[in-house]
Amino acid sequence: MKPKVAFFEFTSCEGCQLTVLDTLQRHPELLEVIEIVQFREAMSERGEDYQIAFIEGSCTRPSDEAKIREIREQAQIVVALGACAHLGGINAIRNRMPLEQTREYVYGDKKDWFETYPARPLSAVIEVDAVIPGCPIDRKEFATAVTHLLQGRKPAIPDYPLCIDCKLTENVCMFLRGQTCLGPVTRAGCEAICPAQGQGCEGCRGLIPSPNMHSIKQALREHGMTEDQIAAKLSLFLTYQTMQLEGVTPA
Amino acid sequence: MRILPKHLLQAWVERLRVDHRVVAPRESHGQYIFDEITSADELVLDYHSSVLPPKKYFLPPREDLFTFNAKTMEMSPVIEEIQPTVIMALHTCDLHAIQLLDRIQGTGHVDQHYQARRRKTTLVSIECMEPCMAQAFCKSLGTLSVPEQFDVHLTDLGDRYAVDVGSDAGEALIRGMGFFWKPSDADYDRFNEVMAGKWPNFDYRLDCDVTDLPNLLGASHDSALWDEIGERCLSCGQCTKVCPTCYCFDVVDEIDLKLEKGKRVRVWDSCLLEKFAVVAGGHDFRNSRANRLRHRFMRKGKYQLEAYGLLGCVGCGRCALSCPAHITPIATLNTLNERRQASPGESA
Amino acid sequence: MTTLKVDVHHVTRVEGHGNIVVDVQNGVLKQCDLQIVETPRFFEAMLRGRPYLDASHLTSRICGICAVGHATASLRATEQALGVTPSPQTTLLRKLNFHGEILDSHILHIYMLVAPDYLGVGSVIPLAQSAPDVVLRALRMKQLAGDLCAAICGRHTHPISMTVGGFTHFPSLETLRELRARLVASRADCDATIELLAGLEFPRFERDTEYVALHKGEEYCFIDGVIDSSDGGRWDLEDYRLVTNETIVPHSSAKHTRHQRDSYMVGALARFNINHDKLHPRARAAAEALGLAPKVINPYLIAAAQAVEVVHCTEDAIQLIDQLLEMGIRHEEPAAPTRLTGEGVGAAEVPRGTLFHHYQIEDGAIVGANCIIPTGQNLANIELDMRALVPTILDRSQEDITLALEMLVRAYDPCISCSTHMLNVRFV
Amino acid sequence: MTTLLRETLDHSSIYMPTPARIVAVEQFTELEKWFHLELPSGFTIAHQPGQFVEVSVLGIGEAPISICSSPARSNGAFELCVRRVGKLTEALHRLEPGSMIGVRGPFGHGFPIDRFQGKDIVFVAGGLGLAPLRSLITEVLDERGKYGRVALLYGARTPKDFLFPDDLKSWAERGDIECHVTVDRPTDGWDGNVGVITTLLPKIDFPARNTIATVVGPPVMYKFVLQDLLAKGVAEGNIWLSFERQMKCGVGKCGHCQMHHIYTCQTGPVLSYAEVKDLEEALS
Ligand SMILES: Cc1cc2nc3c(=O)[nH]c(=O)nc-3n(C[C@H](O)[C@H](O)[C@H](O)COP(=O)(O)OP(=O)(O)OC[C@H]3O[C@@H](n4cnc5c(N)ncnc54)[C@H](O)[C@@H]3O)c2cc1C
Ligand code: SF4
Ligand code: SF4
Ligand code: SF4
Repeated sequence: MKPKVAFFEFTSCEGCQLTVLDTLQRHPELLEVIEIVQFREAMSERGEDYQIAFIEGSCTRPSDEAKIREIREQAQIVVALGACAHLGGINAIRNRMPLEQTREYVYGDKKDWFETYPARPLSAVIEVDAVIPGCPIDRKEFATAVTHLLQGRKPAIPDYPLCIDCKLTENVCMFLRGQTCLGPVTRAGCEAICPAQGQGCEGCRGLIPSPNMHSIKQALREHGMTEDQIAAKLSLFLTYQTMQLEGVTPA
Repeated sequence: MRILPKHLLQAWVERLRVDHRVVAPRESHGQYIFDEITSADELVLDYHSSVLPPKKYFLPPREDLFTFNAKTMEMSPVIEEIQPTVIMALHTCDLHAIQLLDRIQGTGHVDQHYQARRRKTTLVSIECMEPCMAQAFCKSLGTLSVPEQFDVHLTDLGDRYAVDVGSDAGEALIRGMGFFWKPSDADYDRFNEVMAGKWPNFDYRLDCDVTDLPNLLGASHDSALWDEIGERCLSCGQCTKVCPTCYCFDVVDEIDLKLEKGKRVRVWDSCLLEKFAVVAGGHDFRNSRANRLRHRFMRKGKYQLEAYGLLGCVGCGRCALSCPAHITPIATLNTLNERRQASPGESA
Repeated sequence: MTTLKVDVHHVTRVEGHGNIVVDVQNGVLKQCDLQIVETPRFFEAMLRGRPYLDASHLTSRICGICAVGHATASLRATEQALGVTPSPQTTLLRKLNFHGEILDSHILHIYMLVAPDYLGVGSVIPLAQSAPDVVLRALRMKQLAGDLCAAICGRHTHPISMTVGGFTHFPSLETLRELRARLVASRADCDATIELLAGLEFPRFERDTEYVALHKGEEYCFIDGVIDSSDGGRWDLEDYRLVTNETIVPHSSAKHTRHQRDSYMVGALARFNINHDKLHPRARAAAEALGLAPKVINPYLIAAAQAVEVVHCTEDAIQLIDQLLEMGIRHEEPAAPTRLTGEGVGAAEVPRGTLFHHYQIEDGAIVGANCIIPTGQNLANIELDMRALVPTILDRSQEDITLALEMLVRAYDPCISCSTHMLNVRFV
Repeated sequence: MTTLLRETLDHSSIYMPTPARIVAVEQFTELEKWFHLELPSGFTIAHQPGQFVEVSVLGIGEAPISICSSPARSNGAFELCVRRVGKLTEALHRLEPGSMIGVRGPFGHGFPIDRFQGKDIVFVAGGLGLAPLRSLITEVLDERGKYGRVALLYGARTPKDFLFPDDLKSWAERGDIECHVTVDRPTDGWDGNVGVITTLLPKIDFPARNTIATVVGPPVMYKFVLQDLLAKGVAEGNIWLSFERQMKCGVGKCGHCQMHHIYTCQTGPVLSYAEVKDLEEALS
């Protein structure tokens, strides 16, 4: 029996679902091993009977919570797809800013026309069984995750830092190139694609389980970053996680 | 000893390329990477150390061990039959490291995957005349000259190289090639002069004698220094990836979406990572950055020596260069030494 | 007299969340809206105070489909603001990269989002069984487009090595040669695509409107240029607001725009109507084969115009690669800013139309940002199309009417999550 | 008969397993299952008690598991007792009789049984530790005459967690082996001992200098059992412990099981207290 799979999205750019579609380019057999019953971005058919739900996107308004819970009720396995669902992603950047101010800055006197609250990862709303990290997700990792699900186990993702991937690919370290990188505290699994492309890691796969935050900040400082720049670097994808580490709640 | 005039170096390498894959350091963003060269004029002999050591040619970062069909249980080993390979311009520290790896992979159960590549590879090393980088401390560890086992070793005499051959495989790269001359007395004089002249260029950087390292580390097991540097360590593992003598690995299975065809792959692992020593039930034998770092240093300066008769560090300095937290063997060992002297008999 | 209620809750096979609501009472069209119900995303607030180098990385996350487009427009805006002049090599690489995205997005739209409607299926999945060669062709073409972007900027969603002033990574000549060979080989797939579209029966529906696209000398313009209108007139990029004139409508979380008429269209068809004579000859031939001649006023034919662009971009990509191969790839440092304070507008013709990024930067930090997204510009036009269409098809079944409306919305390839990134939202 | 290890070497990769068939499975407890395995014809496992094999489920991975059957009775068949804790062991638990798995080994050094002759023996087993010890116990009981007094001290978490219940019963009935069991947490109807395993030690009264103690259990157990054994006067060289470490290869290459200069998978897993007492981390 092929497992029935559904895809959902909340606040996101849909890039992760697009990456799922792209996975088909190398793995057309994906369609032979799972049955996709819902995927609004790519299909009109819609089935409500599914065992595995992949959810992309952060929860950014109270009214989305009910739908997210509904999916949790139905699915045996819920997988957070991508940084928005996993970490709150870039949507959480604004969590450090006073909510009212953000609304007003963007919407002026119409700020009350819409509903919003601080962005949060799926795990802040429901229990999540597995995560496919990244912004966007990595195609290979998605295929591997499906393989693991078919084997009856939860998808395993690396819990070691990116530097490992980076050195396995023999990149010259960004720090030695006079630049900066979040690799030492970021979860590996992307084959260090950013350092390989000449950009320091931005942390899109989230922090490793026990990141040494004061040491990474020290390294960034030594490489010429100001406190503001460090804060910006650590907030692109990591706002929600770092606020949690610091025990700060959104304003 | 033989002599290779410098202007014939490229011709020799071009000749080697006829029946060998030739690997040499290549510049990349200010660092060097060992890579296959496609023409002798790409050859660089004068480089500071490489990002990854040449061990990657024997023990690749990721390597298939065998392929299988999970349904039929058919399995077949993947023993890579590499092309005959020459690695050019190894520094002597890296040569020492390969000697240790050879010993480890050849002890007890022989690792055929390593052997298959190693057998097909001939090493051309080069005498270092200056420290390749500030972090190197080869002189302190006795790796500043060739080890017992080597194939071909070059010493720069100015306009020519002195060429020493240490093995049959090495001899095969030289004999009948026509590029090599018999040395004259002047060559020998020049060689002696160069060799004597190079030593003062290198400093002893370790404050204790290298033979004292196991004692020093043994006495320092409970040193507070481990906690101090453990505070700084990011557990990023770079130090182990770039180390020419690290060889720990993890094994993972990969299988296709139809759950049929797959392979078992080994990937470099690192004892600095959390979970490296976790066992069922969650007990972790090295549960802090401090004691994982300690284990690494113990391996380098004591355990490997006791297990294989060779030190686990060759002083190449790569880990010191890569560490974002500036944790270096020299500073660590010298601090331990200082503290031992300050309070002999007690734990530093 | 007909009474009809259409309520499509979340149009499928489009990017983002939108609803179609139609209310006809006794033959009178009471309501005909495309409601945009996407969550607000606050990008401009998020950009505030961040280092200018973050802007392209952050704004590429507005949309997973046109990530390269956002990054490109963003970089151009920053470069204008900070007085950066990219090298000729950078300009070529960016154009080539951009073609990758156009190809990727158009193939996705034509084959996976639009074609199922015409082939009578709900998605590409049943198609994979009934017409595997069509689906495999689409996947092959998409893969090539993705590989093209990957070679130049690391990956299509979200680009990595594009930065202010240039690139941080360069493709090898060998990679470029391989891509060239694959592009040449994909001409057959391009021809097959044109053939596929030539065989489809597009609904006959016409409504003349204003068409807006970027224009630049003799090239079929995708990056920079000036704003050109089919109704006449040209505007500098800095004056984009004179064209976009954003207004707020209560039923949409995205703003509407209007220029010389009540609405205007941007995107492949608008580009075709305005820049037709600059297409590569093979693309012009393709247009002819499809029976397209400017000005085309049937919005359902956007997909056909996209197919023409697929041919054009494939050919132009080959030419760009030839130029790069001839010049050789230099591993150059990105051009440096000449100042750290300034204001600039960048524009690009992303797959769905003209995209504007407008930044104010002070001491290297972004203090003000505005982005105008193609789908936002098309929304008013889609609604006016819907309002023109519904009365002509009231004799059909509710299902047929619904499908015709969905197909119309889909024809525009709306990118809804983009369109709402920061606009006035009200939920109906 | 050919031994597996020899054959493994001839595979030309020491990492490639030999297929083996599961012939029977028995559920001992909620977490532990007993597997009877059969090697291809012509092969024998030829192990020492205390040795382990690397068990593979292709596509999932590999893990070290002790052989729990006695060498004399093993032949081409052998037994494993597996606790379900993670990916490999979960996959193994899902397999039915008839399924194929892969095995490599046996690896390492087991109990030096030759040195036990004529001695009194105390087996101290905590939880799953009974699995490797069962191999040794059966071997000793099969040649019962060669040894002095023999006792088994066995602790489990609850009465529901006892492994090898049939063996426990038959051993208890034999009369030539003293059996004492204890549980950490009693359940209704349990009238036996309650408490950690060290509470059983006073129950046996062997002359310490002629006693061999073999100890296998979770890491936390070792410290306390050792303290008491040493206090009783059992010689350091007569206390044998089996060490569990993470192992990825079983052949002394992957580095995971290294404690001090020792590769547990090769020099161990069974080592005497005398050998390890000065090795930092061995008993921490
Ligand atoms: C010599 C020897 C003999 C053994 N004999 C037996 C035996 O007879 N029977 C038996 O059942 N077991 C035995 N074991 C233990 C057995 O090898 C392990 O339980 C097994 O490796 C688990 O593999 P797995 O893939 O199922 O679990 P894994 O998925 O590898 O996880 C196993 C457990 O290890 C811990 N762990 C591993 N990795 C991580 C991580 N990344 N993060 C957190 N925790 C982690 C967790 O506690 C987890 O429950 C023996 C071990 C050794 C060394
Ligand atoms: S570039 Fe980043 S990820 Fe790579 S080694 Fe350096 S710090 Fe680690
Ligand atoms: S420990 Fe450091 S200095 Fe020593 S060999 Fe390894 S990388 Fe080189
Ligand atoms: S490189 Fe430095 S920070 Fe990273 S694990 Fe090694 S010692 Fe720790």
